[in-house]
Amino acid sequence: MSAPALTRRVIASAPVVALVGALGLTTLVMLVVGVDPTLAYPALVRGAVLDGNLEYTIAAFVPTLGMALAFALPLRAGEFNLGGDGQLAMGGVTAAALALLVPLPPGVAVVLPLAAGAVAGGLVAVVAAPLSTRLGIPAIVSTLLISAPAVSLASYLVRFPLAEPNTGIAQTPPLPEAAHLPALGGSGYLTIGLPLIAVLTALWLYADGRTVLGYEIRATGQNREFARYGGVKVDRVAALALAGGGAFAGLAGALIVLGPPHRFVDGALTAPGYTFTAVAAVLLASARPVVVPLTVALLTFLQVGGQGMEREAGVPSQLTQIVQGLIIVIVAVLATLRARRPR
Amino acid sequence: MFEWSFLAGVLTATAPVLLAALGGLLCQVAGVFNIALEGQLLWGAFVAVVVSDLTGSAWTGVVGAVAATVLFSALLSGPSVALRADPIVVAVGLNLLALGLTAFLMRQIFGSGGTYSSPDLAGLPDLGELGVDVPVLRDQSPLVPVALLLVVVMAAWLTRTRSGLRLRAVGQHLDAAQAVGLRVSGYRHGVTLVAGALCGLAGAQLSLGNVTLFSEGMSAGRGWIAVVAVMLSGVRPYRLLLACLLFGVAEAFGFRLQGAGLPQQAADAAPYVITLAALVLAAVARRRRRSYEHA
Amino acid sequence: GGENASEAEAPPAKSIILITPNPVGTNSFLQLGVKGAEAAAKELGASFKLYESKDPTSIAQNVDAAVRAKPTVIVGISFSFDDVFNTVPKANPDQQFLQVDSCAKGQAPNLACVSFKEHEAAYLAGVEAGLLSKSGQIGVVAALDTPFIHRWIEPFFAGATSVKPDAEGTPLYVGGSNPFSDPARAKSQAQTLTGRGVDLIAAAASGGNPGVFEAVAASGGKAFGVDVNQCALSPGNVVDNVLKHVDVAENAAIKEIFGGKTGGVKVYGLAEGGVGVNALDDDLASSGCTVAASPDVVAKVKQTRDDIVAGKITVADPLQS
Amino acid sequence: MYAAELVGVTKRFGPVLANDGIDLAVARGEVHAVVGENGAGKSTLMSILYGLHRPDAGEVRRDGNRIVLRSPTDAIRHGLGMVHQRFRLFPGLTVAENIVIGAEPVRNGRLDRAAANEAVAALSERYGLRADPSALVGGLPVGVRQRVEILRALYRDAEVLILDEPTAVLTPGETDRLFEVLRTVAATGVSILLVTHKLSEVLAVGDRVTVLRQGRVTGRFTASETDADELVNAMIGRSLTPPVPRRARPPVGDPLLEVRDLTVRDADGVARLSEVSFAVRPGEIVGLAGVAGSGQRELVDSVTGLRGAVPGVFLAGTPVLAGRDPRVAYVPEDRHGRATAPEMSVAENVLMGAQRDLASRWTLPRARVRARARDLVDRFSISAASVDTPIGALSGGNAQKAVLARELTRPSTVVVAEEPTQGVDVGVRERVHALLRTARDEGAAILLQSSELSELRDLADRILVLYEGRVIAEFPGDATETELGRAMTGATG
Ligand SMILES: Nc1ncnc2c1ncn2[C@@H]1O[C@H](COP(=O)(O)OP(=O)(O)OP(=O)(O)O)[C@@H](O)[C@H]1O
Ligand SMILES: Nc1ncnc2c1ncn2[C@@H]1O[C@H](COP(=O)(O)OP(=O)(O)OP(=O)(O)O)[C@@H](O)[C@H]1O
Ligand SMILES: [Mg+2]
Ligand SMILES: [Mg+2]
Repeated sequence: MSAPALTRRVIASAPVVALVGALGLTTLVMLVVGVDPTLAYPALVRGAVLDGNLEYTIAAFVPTLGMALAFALPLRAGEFNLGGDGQLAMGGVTAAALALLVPLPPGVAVVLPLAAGAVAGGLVAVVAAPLSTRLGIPAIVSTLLISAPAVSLASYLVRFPLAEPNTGIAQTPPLPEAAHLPALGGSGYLTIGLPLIAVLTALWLYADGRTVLGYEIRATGQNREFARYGGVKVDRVAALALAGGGAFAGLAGALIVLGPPHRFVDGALTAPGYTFTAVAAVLLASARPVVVPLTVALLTFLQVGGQGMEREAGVPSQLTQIVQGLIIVIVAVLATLRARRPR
Repeated sequence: MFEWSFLAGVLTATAPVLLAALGGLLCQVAGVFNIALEGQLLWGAFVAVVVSDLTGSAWTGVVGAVAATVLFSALLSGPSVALRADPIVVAVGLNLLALGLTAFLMRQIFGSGGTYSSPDLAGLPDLGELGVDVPVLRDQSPLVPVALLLVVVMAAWLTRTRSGLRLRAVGQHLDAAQAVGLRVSGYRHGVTLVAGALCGLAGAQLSLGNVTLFSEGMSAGRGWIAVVAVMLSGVRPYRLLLACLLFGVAEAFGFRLQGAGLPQQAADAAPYVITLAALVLAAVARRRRRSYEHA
Repeated sequence: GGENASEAEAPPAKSIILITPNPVGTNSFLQLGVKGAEAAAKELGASFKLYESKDPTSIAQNVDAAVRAKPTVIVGISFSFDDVFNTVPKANPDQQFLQVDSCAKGQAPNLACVSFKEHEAAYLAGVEAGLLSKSGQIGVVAALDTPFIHRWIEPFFAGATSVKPDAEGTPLYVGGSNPFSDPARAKSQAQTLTGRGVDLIAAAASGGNPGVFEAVAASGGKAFGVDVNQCALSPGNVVDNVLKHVDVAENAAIKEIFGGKTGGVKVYGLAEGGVGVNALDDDLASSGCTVAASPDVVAKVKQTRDDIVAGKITVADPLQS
Repeated sequence: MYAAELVGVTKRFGPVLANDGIDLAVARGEVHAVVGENGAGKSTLMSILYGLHRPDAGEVRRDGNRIVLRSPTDAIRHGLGMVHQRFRLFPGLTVAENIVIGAEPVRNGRLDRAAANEAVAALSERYGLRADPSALVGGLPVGVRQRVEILRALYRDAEVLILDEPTAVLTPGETDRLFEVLRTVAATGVSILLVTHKLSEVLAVGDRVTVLRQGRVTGRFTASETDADELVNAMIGRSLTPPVPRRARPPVGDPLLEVRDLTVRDADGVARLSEVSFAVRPGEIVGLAGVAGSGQRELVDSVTGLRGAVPGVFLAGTPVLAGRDPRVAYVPEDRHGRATAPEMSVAENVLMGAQRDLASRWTLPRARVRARARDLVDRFSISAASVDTPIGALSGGNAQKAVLARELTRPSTVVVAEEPTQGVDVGVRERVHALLRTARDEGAAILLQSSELSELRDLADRILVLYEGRVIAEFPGDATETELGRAMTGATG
């Protein structure tokens, strides 16, 4: 493809059109309520990437990408995993418990809690599989319903058995030094979490497109009866996809807990809303897995930048949520317009 | 340990969920999977408070909420019915939009985030003040009996009337409905907008009936519970009522659990655990029943 | 502000940045924090900026942004800053910090702390509840079951049993997905309590408090407010409030830092006048609180306050157990 | 004057010219058959007449007057009715509700159920189309559902009734009954347009025949004055090669597929198959006949392993494997539901089942997947834009060829084929039959289930008749359709 043709395709691609459309509408909202866009947008950009804020954007990018995989992987098998919060919290609390209660040698002290967090998240998610395949309760509902008690359980564990004594807040004591995620460079926020999640994302992309399992997952998602007829063990594949998704969520939880401030603070995992930002990012990528990291980056940028915009320009950061909502609606519309255009 | 206050608590917890779920049910009947109830509920609650605060009249607030939420639901019906966009994706976007928009506008209009309440804000009257002297209803807003009445109305409408029949037909088989000359998208637009109106009522009940204030994210998952109730109902209004009551009982029961010394987290989890258990039991029973029918 | 127009070209050398752990909204505690810092800024001729955090993650981000802005002092409210203020002040020894309502563990010399003995005030409210309760059943509706919130619960019950030994206390927590501003759930919790015969409820549910007031209004019971005078929010239904004069204490601490006195911990209890109840105030009559109608209760409260100040009564701090 | 006319109708879908200046006229009370290959444009033409598509050029006339059809509603108003191949019925509504919907009797603002039931009963009586007005449609057999569709059109006063491949889903008995009904209906003055692939039907029930090929009319015949050869010539531009004479030599060797005392119960414990026993030897085609619901689906699912490891099924002497036994090639009847994933590419569809063989360890090289698909597309002359096109975009016949390509190239010695030529034109049908014969000649054991008795007679060495889960009769391959038809209704001896 020639360079101009490529440029044209990028410009006309759904995420770009949606972003432009949403920004247009948002600017309109700003003007209506009397916010100066020429102050707000630069503040947004500064808040996300300049003034040393980039490390926060990256720090938020890592768990959001993890949660995006947690949603995208089961989605390929046709299962909606909306229970990311519960998987995230259980992954986090499991990692914290292991790091606190079991003395481990350096290296292992990081790897084992991460692995345990992934397993815990996977276990929480996989419960939805038999409910869906045996009892016909859609995963979109069961994962959501299981998520709330899982968050409560994590919260209970942090509040009572794992609680730090004599403090006002429900949190675990700080994790031992050995369990801290190794930092990259000077900043405490830029940890090996970033390369780790990048490698896992690449692995997933590869598995999705170029492996037998990826093929079987996609076939299951496209037409379950077809896959079953073809000899794919669809119940197992669906369970595997959900478990895999849950494992990514659990890992994301563990990464948050092992990163600064190196402890499980009740609510700190779920309050930033990684789960639904991730869902939005995946939907935004409209089922093209390669695009997922980009859409995650875009939404994280908006979210973190929104804080800066609020600090500097006094524009409530919720404005960025409006942008996100609009982007998703516009992408959904574009997807159908594209499908209906004659091939 | 039966008490009137327990029953009243159940009704209070049930009412907004039920109103939103009725909207969801209507959409489901017509084959529109509406998971934007959460956002619409929140938006309705917000507009109700804004209008009531501006006009000093709770009923104007209710009307405003209904109108504004109908408009909001047009953002669902437009893309998903007219342009055939995936309703699930659109709804996810709208839920986010509602969250951002209410929090943003709240700061613009009331000058602060968090919670807004004020003596100027008129709440819905209690039925007691209107002369109703039934123990469970005395402290409820007039929208509570309205919600219960709507269940009866909707059940009758769906089974007894021409438009009810056509609506069910649209939901069962889109192409077939088109083939017999029904204006399919008209019905689907219609139910989505009516669902918006019902969510507006639900929101008003939440912010002007259950309490008299607005706080960020105050829908707090009630719209999702409504979605689950719709799934549990098998699109039958009376079963929907049961499902919503189940949730109300579970929530009220959770509060009692705390009183009995269980941790707060157990109370938080109770409604979800009970609802999930109900879903599982219903699914198992459905399997059983099928085997009896064949035997 | 408009009065600083002349300073517009040269930004004021003196400035205050206040960071909250949550959106301020109608959270009366945070509102007090803002009020105190704003007042100090005005009196000192300093500029004032407010950074509202959304969640624990954004706190660190806001603190870093504040450090980059290099104000005279960075104020953080609540225990949510314990972790950040444990490290950031040490890394920025030239920057002054103030933590209100808690104190980070390894306190750096450039971190000043102000904290409160809210349990002493809660005890006084408990005394009022014990004297006023007819059923002998009292309760608390609190936002979340966190250790800190217990400072309002156990002392409240202890105060009540000190005057009515068979008084029974039940705490309920709002919980759910929005614990600090879910008035609907708070109201349901309060109704659960009133349904069991509880006639006096202390509200410690932040944004949920109005829900508690609505519930007691309907049941004929009464409630206690928190942090500020909330009697006017629901006239005739609020007995008294567990006050915490965050604004006053914060204002004083900021002025000290501006005056060059950095670091240190200041604890405000009944003795220092940093906490209290409206019954102790001179303007009780105009406060709208119903306790004003019971002079004997007011007298007993004053007596108890004096005993606490004098050390004759020690109120146990649940956080130290 | 004609009841309905299509004059110079042209319709384009992107590059495809589906209808190219077609003229078609139907007289009052006439049964007019429309035949043609897959993709010839029959459904498109009928859709235009029913207001589902708008023509790019040309016009529609009713009783000589030009009419404009923007939607089915317009068509209904002009006395047109259509019965679609895939039924357009509401499973959760009753027969009466399904029939009256769109023109419901109403009293006092309420739906008048009694009036609806009465009207339906009267209509059933008049045309001899029996159906219980208050039964739920979801539980009815296919034949009855089709009656409901026809009743619906008649209830709406259709004077021109369009049926698109109405017999594709019917058993021979049901087909006969349908034709009786069509004659009765036509006798009342209703004109009938009948789209079908089955030439015997055209000759049996049609008055006149119009043949389409590549969007144009290539022949107009009077049914009584033509024969199948002439029609086929018009349809595909050549004659069919005469069927290969049946081999006299009986198949030899140990059975590759053996079913012994197979009893299958559904989830509720009801027997769907009872003590079924038979064997298929290498080089043999065994036909399976029976009215719908006689246990064919259960038998096929048992033999392929999709029902789990049921006791009593043996492949080359060893029990069948649960899940899907890779030793069986299986061509399912449900093309979009089971045989393909319509939105996946042709390459990924023909890959199914071979993915593990093509992989080296975990990876599945795309180049290898595509190359294999291209090879199959060539060998089975599947016409597809590329192997990356979604298979759902292929015509029915080409999709079916792709399924056969996938299954017949499996390293399997047992082949199960379910309605392998349903909805495909005579050309494709001929090709499918040739492929099955070749497989047989190469030593495969083939189990062929078909509701088309002529197909069974053409191919099978023996025909088993299933009735209520039992094999109640076995016939030689040249049994008459009358014999078979009787057995299928349970009449033994
Ligand atoms: N909606 C559509 N969009 C694009 N192409 C279409 C569409 N409908 C039909 N076609 C194409 O138009 C041509 C005629 O299709 P049509 O369905 O009318 O054929 P048919 O004669 O009914 O075939 P069959 O015997 O398989 O039913 C085919 O090439 C088909 O692929
Ligand atoms: N190339 C194509 N692109 C898009 N859609 C197509 C194409 N070809 C066919 N279709 C659509 O797919 C439908 C199914 O095609 P097919 O010809 O296999 O079915 P059919 O036998 O004509 O259906 P029926 O007999 O029920 O009318 C067509 O009616 C048409 O709408
Ligand atoms: Mg066709
Ligand atoms: Mg066809």
